[in-house]
Amino acid sequence: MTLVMVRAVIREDKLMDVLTALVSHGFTGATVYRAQGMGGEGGVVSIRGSARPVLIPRTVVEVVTDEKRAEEVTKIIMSAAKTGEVGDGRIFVIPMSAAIRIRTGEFLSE
Amino acid sequence: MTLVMVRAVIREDKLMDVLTALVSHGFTGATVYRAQGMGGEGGVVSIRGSARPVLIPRTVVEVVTDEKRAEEVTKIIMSAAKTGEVGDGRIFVIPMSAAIRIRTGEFLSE
Amino acid sequence: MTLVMVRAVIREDKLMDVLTALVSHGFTGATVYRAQGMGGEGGVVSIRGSARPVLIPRTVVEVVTDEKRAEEVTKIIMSAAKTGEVGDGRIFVIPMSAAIRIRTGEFLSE
Amino acid sequence: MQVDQTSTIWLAVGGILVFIMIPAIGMLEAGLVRRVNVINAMSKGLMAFAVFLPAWFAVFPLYYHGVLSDGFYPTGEGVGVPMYVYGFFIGAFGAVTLALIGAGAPERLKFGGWLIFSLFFSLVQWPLVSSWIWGGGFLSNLGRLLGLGDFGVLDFAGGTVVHAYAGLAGFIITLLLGPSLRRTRLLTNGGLSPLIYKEHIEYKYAELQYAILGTILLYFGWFGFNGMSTVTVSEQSQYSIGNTAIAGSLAGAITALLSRIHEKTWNPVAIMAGLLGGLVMITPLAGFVDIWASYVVGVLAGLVSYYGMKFMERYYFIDDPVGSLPVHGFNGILGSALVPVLAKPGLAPFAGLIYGGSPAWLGVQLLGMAIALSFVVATTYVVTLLLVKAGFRATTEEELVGLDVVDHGVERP
Amino acid sequence: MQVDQTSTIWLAVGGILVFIMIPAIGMLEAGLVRRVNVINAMSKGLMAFAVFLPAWFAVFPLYYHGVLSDGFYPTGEGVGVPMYVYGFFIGAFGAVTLALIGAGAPERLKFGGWLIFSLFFSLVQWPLVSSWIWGGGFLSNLGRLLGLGDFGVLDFAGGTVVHAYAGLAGFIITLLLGPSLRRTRLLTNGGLSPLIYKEHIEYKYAELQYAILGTILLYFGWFGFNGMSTVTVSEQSQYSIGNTAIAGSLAGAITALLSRIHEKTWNPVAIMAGLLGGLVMITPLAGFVDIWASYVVGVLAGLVSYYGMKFMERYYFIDDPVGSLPVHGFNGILGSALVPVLAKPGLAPFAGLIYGGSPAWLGVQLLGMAIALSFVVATTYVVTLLLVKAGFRATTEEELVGLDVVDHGVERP
Amino acid sequence: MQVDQTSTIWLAVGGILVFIMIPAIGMLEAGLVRRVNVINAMSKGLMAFAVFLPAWFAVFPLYYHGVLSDGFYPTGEGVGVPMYVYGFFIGAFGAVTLALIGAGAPERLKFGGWLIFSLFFSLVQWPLVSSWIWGGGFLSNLGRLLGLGDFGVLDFAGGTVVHAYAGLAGFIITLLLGPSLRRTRLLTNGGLSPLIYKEHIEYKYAELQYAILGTILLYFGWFGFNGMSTVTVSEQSQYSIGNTAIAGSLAGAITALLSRIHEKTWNPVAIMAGLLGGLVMITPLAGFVDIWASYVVGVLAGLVSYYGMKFMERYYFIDDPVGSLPVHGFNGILGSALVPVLAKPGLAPFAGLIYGGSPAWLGVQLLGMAIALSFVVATTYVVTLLLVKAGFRATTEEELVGLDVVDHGVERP
Ligand SMILES: Nc1ncnc2c1ncn2[C@@H]1O[C@H](COP(=O)(O)OP(=O)(O)O)[C@@H](O)[C@H]1O
Ligand SMILES: Nc1ncnc2c1ncn2[C@@H]1O[C@H](COP(=O)(O)OP(=O)(O)O)[C@@H](O)[C@H]1O
Ligand SMILES: Nc1ncnc2c1ncn2[C@@H]1O[C@H](COP(=O)(O)OP(=O)(O)O)[C@@H](O)[C@H]1O
Repeated sequence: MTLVMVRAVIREDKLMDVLTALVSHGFTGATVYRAQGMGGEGGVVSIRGSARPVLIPRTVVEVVTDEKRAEEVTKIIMSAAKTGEVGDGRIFVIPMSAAIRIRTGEFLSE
Repeated sequence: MTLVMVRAVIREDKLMDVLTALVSHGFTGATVYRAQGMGGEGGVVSIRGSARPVLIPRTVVEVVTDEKRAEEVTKIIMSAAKTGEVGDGRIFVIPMSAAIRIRTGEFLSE
Repeated sequence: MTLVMVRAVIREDKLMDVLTALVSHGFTGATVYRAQGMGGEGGVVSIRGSARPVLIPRTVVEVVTDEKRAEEVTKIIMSAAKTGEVGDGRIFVIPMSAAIRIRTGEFLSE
Repeated sequence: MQVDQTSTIWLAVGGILVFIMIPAIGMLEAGLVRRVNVINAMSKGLMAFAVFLPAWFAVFPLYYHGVLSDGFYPTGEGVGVPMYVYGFFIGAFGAVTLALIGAGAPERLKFGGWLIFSLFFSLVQWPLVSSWIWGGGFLSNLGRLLGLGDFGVLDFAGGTVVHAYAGLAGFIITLLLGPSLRRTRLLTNGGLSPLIYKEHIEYKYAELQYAILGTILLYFGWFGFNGMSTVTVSEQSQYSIGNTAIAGSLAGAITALLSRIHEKTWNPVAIMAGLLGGLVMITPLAGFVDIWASYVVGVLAGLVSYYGMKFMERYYFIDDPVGSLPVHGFNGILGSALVPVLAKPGLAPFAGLIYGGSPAWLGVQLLGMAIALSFVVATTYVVTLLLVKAGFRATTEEELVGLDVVDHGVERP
Repeated sequence: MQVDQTSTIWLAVGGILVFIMIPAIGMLEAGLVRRVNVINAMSKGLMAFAVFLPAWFAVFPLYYHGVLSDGFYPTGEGVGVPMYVYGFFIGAFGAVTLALIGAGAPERLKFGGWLIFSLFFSLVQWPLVSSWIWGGGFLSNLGRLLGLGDFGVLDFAGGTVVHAYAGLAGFIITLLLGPSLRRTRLLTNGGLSPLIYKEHIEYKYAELQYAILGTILLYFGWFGFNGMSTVTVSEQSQYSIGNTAIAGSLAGAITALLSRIHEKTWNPVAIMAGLLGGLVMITPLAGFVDIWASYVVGVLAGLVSYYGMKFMERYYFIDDPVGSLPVHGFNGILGSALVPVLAKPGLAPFAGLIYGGSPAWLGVQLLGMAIALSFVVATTYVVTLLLVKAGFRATTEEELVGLDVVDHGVERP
Repeated sequence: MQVDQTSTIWLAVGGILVFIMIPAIGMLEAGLVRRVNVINAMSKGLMAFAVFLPAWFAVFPLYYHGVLSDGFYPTGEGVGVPMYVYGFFIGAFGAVTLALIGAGAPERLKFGGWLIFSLFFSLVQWPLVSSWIWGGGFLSNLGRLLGLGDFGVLDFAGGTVVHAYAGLAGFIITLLLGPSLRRTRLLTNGGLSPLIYKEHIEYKYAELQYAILGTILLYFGWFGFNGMSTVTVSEQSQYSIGNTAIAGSLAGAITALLSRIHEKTWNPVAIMAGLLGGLVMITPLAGFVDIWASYVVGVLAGLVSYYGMKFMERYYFIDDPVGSLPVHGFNGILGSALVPVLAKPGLAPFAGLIYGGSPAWLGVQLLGMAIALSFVVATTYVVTLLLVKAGFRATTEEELVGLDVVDHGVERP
């Protein structure tokens, strides 16, 4: 089975909602990063004539899952992270070639 | 159209230059991470006989774009992030299978 | 030669061990992120009736290398990061399409 | 004239304690603003005394000649406190007032503009207003001027001269600067667009610990502020100190409780607002009232501080993240108004209403406060208007990026 | 009675210095606990005085009538310190004790429960116990009561009344709360499972700087704590101050050295434990002993603090990350026990053993300490048990998430 | 001899205020060094008193017998300050000097080596040099020894004995340690290679807030440092306090302005350098000069501090991120040299040049300063050389990783 990495750039204060939604659907694994985002209109201001991008606090949630369940993960994240306002973020899906559990060395397929 | 993720590991103080360059070429979206890098010679020191890697502050800029424009993005980042000194960093290009805007649910192709 | 990104989610206090092991095997480049992980059982607690995921401090080590050496990298990381306890982390391998050194513009194949 | 050694120690130590409150206000502000304005807040704390003190030492003898004689502040027959020790003590109160005004209008006034206001404040506004009450000026004789007896405006340690003053001046400035982006959008019911979200999220008290440190240093210094405003060491000193210890603490306990009741959490910001609000309200009263009164004040100040802050939060056009108007303004005014009510004969020169005192005093006190504070409001309004006209209001862009970068070139990772 | 001005200044300044120690203990705790409990620790520091002081001012005249007369604390013939200045000075010691107990039982007691304990402590426990020794109570007359001469329990500035008290009470609470998750697992030889690993890694002293700041403010305040416990300014003052300067410093130097020897590193936590441990051990002795004795105490306290902490670390069921039991408990008890040994005639009312004093004093002292501390242990036990029963022990989940979120709604990024 | 109570309070409180400056210097350093040396900087602040005070109390009576008599520091006829109170006051100045030297040579001297230097400093160097000027030693009698009249080296509160001393000693150490990696590369025109880039980027004042906190505590303590160096409470006290308030503040305002002019930003590091530089320059003068002189000194110190720092930055081989040489060295020397110029008769024992005083005093003062400072430079040079030889210079690797890990085992996330 092929694995993919679902990588969602979300609002910082939606993190707990997203994780809780994932867990309640049986996805108990995820890795979370603090990041900053630039995006859409409004992300650039000009200070003394020169453009300066404004970075907005973001959280990135990374869930590795098999290809078939990727859509489900995407939907869970979308419904939990959505406010309907500009800046809700993006979800990126990246193909992977392997995933290994360090503790056991087993290759994971989900 | 296929999307790729252009992931550049750059010097921390080149961030604003890189982002400004991207914006001025019409790439207004990006996600930014603080990271630390080990690389090239000089990254390892020995403390009391045992090797200890020295981590250098880095910033990672991630731009998702379609495959055709990836080269353009790469060039923009390169010219903005370059000092010519060892340690300028790397750009990695990663194929993606999908990108979704959380707010609207639309699949993005650029 | 195809490149891959080996991305290991490890315990925070295993970082130096992993990096030192990599270096001693000739892999001198890596990028490191602070992250937080949710995983396995025990990652969710309930506060006043509602589930709340508990995030655990993690470090992510990212090593880009060619496909053939990926297994070696994986093994090095695994043996350095392993404690045998639940929570040792995961290693993800992601295919890449290109890697460029900013300083020189050269395309890297290892 | 001979040096009164114990009074001189008392006022020197008092001034030193009050001194640390000045930069502490910068710390307090730093803990309550966006992370990108932390260094700006702390820098304002430093500049409050850097600008005020040199100006003050040069001009105060002109404004305060009413209470100085022969190089001394006369505290009794033939003895006194050397003039510049007295000047240092009073001057520290002035710099505190300036720092408080700054904290009441954070994040949107550019540093140069703030320094210009600071100069006006230091050379003219505060020396003048404070001298009316503390320097033998007309408000201290208002009763006689109006033929209402010996009564004058009494303000033990600065309920009006410092706190109501700062609360109102900060309010005027913050009003004229207009609300921050976040507030504006809330005002117009705009949503969480990226930029406003950025502001919103960065108010998450990322460095709340500095506010706690600021509060600690403020309470510590307040024992000099109130405690040593007795000038001489006497029985009165036990009231100025004891009441300060009680009122601030009790008000903090009250707001803690109120936050638990209303927010289901022991909100540290509410606790700090209570501690400081209680200290503010007892300030004009500290040496004039009996110990029991500080319990009344503590409870009152707890209520005023908590509900005052909640009340202000509704008015999006007032952008006062530090709670300067409710904590300093409301409590300062109410405390000052209570002086002619609670003052105990023997401690204060006149008896308060509850001790059968004359209502005329209350009239004089309220009128005097109104005169002083109207002057503060009017002049602050004019100066701020000029500053805004002159372009010292940060632009939306500058506001977003934060004054640390814009004004100080500091970008913390 | 007339106001003794210099004594009043001395005690007022002393009380102010001791005051800053109260929230400083919250800072110290904040630097030594998990990052998710930092705001909780600092909030406990604020509430220690917010709860204690209003309670104390209301009740202390009832407990301390033994040393008050006519609204004064009598310090001599016909002169005195106004009652509420004295009350403020002593009260600050009480709030320090409360804060220390809190720091001795961090991270697992919910805030509401802590406030209930605080009320009991403030209204009953500390006023009672401290009055037995400092308020003219029966322990200060124990020798006479037992027919063993004029001897009473002597505690210069709170070796027993503050530090041993706090060390033991904190120990009882921490014991009844049971160890944290991390300790439990170590206890049962469980491994680094995700949750325990989280606790483990978050103890990495991410914000150690606050502990250093807390230590600085504590040492600073301790000069009021010990130094000004002479009440009057006299030759004795040079011992209370000098001994404090020496013993704390020397003990810190000793623990620094011990950490270098045993851990191959100049461990800052060990340095702080030494500094504070030295200050604790000299506390009951400071004004009673000659300068040379502070060198003995400094060395002893360095050894007790360092090996005491290492010793405690083995007992996983005692979860005391701040080192309250070894630093405050052990040093407080040993220092108090040394009073009848090292006391110098002329400085103390009786001669210590090494100056040919009577062993009866030692007996009285030890018996009195045992009585006071047993009472503290017993009552703390009962109250804590009730609190645990009432559900104020944080659940494993709450503990993991941290009290900042659970109790205060603060989540720092 | 009788205890002079007010002087004793004055010096005790003064010593306590100076005490807090010692660790505050560690805070200041922590905010200006690389993030990986923060705990090291703060630990040096703690060890400065942990090492100095026990050593000092043991030896100062030997060095300072010239001003002690009968267990007292004689301040007048038949009255005095108890010896160990005086010793505590002076000793705190010594520990400040030691902490300042440490801050002048940060990040490259291993902790063990620093402690060895500290011992030499505490037992020999500072007691000796300071006693020459403050302990009745030969420099205080230099005029008489040279047949140039009664003149001696006068240093009100430590322009030479503390600040010039520390500035020069730190400079010598930093010079002998050699520049840090970053400086070396800048020196040799090397580029931004990974390792040097790491150093470079970590100097971004990630924790500048600690420097601000350090500055606040330093200014606060300086009122004890200068203010209470009058020993007795007298008219002179208003100058020692007033001048301190003015000179530091004004210099800070000046450097703020200069940074705005030259750097287009209100640079907080420049503001702090100004505040501290002004305090340094007024230190030797504070109680000897009239109020107007502090305005002159404030302006001068602002210029010296700002341009001094900019000037030093050019010389890459001097690695002084805290600005110790320009701020403490330059201002300390200039301030001390101004004593025989600005001293006002009545305040100082002799008249300064502008009051028609004798040029001989200036000669004596400059010669005395030269003697004292040469001795400091020479002995510091020898001891540091031995330490470097003994391997206490951190290796490039250790420097890179940072002393927090290398010396203290602390790695903050
Ligand atoms: N092309 C891109 N590459 C990488 N990250 C992006 C890109 N575009 C947007 N992002 C990330 O998504 C976040 C939200 O995007 P934004 O355009 O502001 O919102 P929306 O998708 O709702 O229009 C950004 O803050 C940024 O972190
Ligand atoms: N193999 C690799 N995998 C992941 N990241 C790398 C790798 N090699 C280098 N990097 C990242 O690129 C940064 C710069 O690399 P370095 O070798 O120092 O510079 P240069 O590419 O100029 O020689 C490193 O700090 C590291 O973050
Ligand atoms: N499906 C997943 N997607 C992304 N990251 C994961 C996933 N599962 C686990 N992880 C990461 O790996 C870490 C370790 O996983 P965990 O299940 O706790 O341990 P183990 O693999 O030993 O059972 C987690 O903290 C998380 O960061």
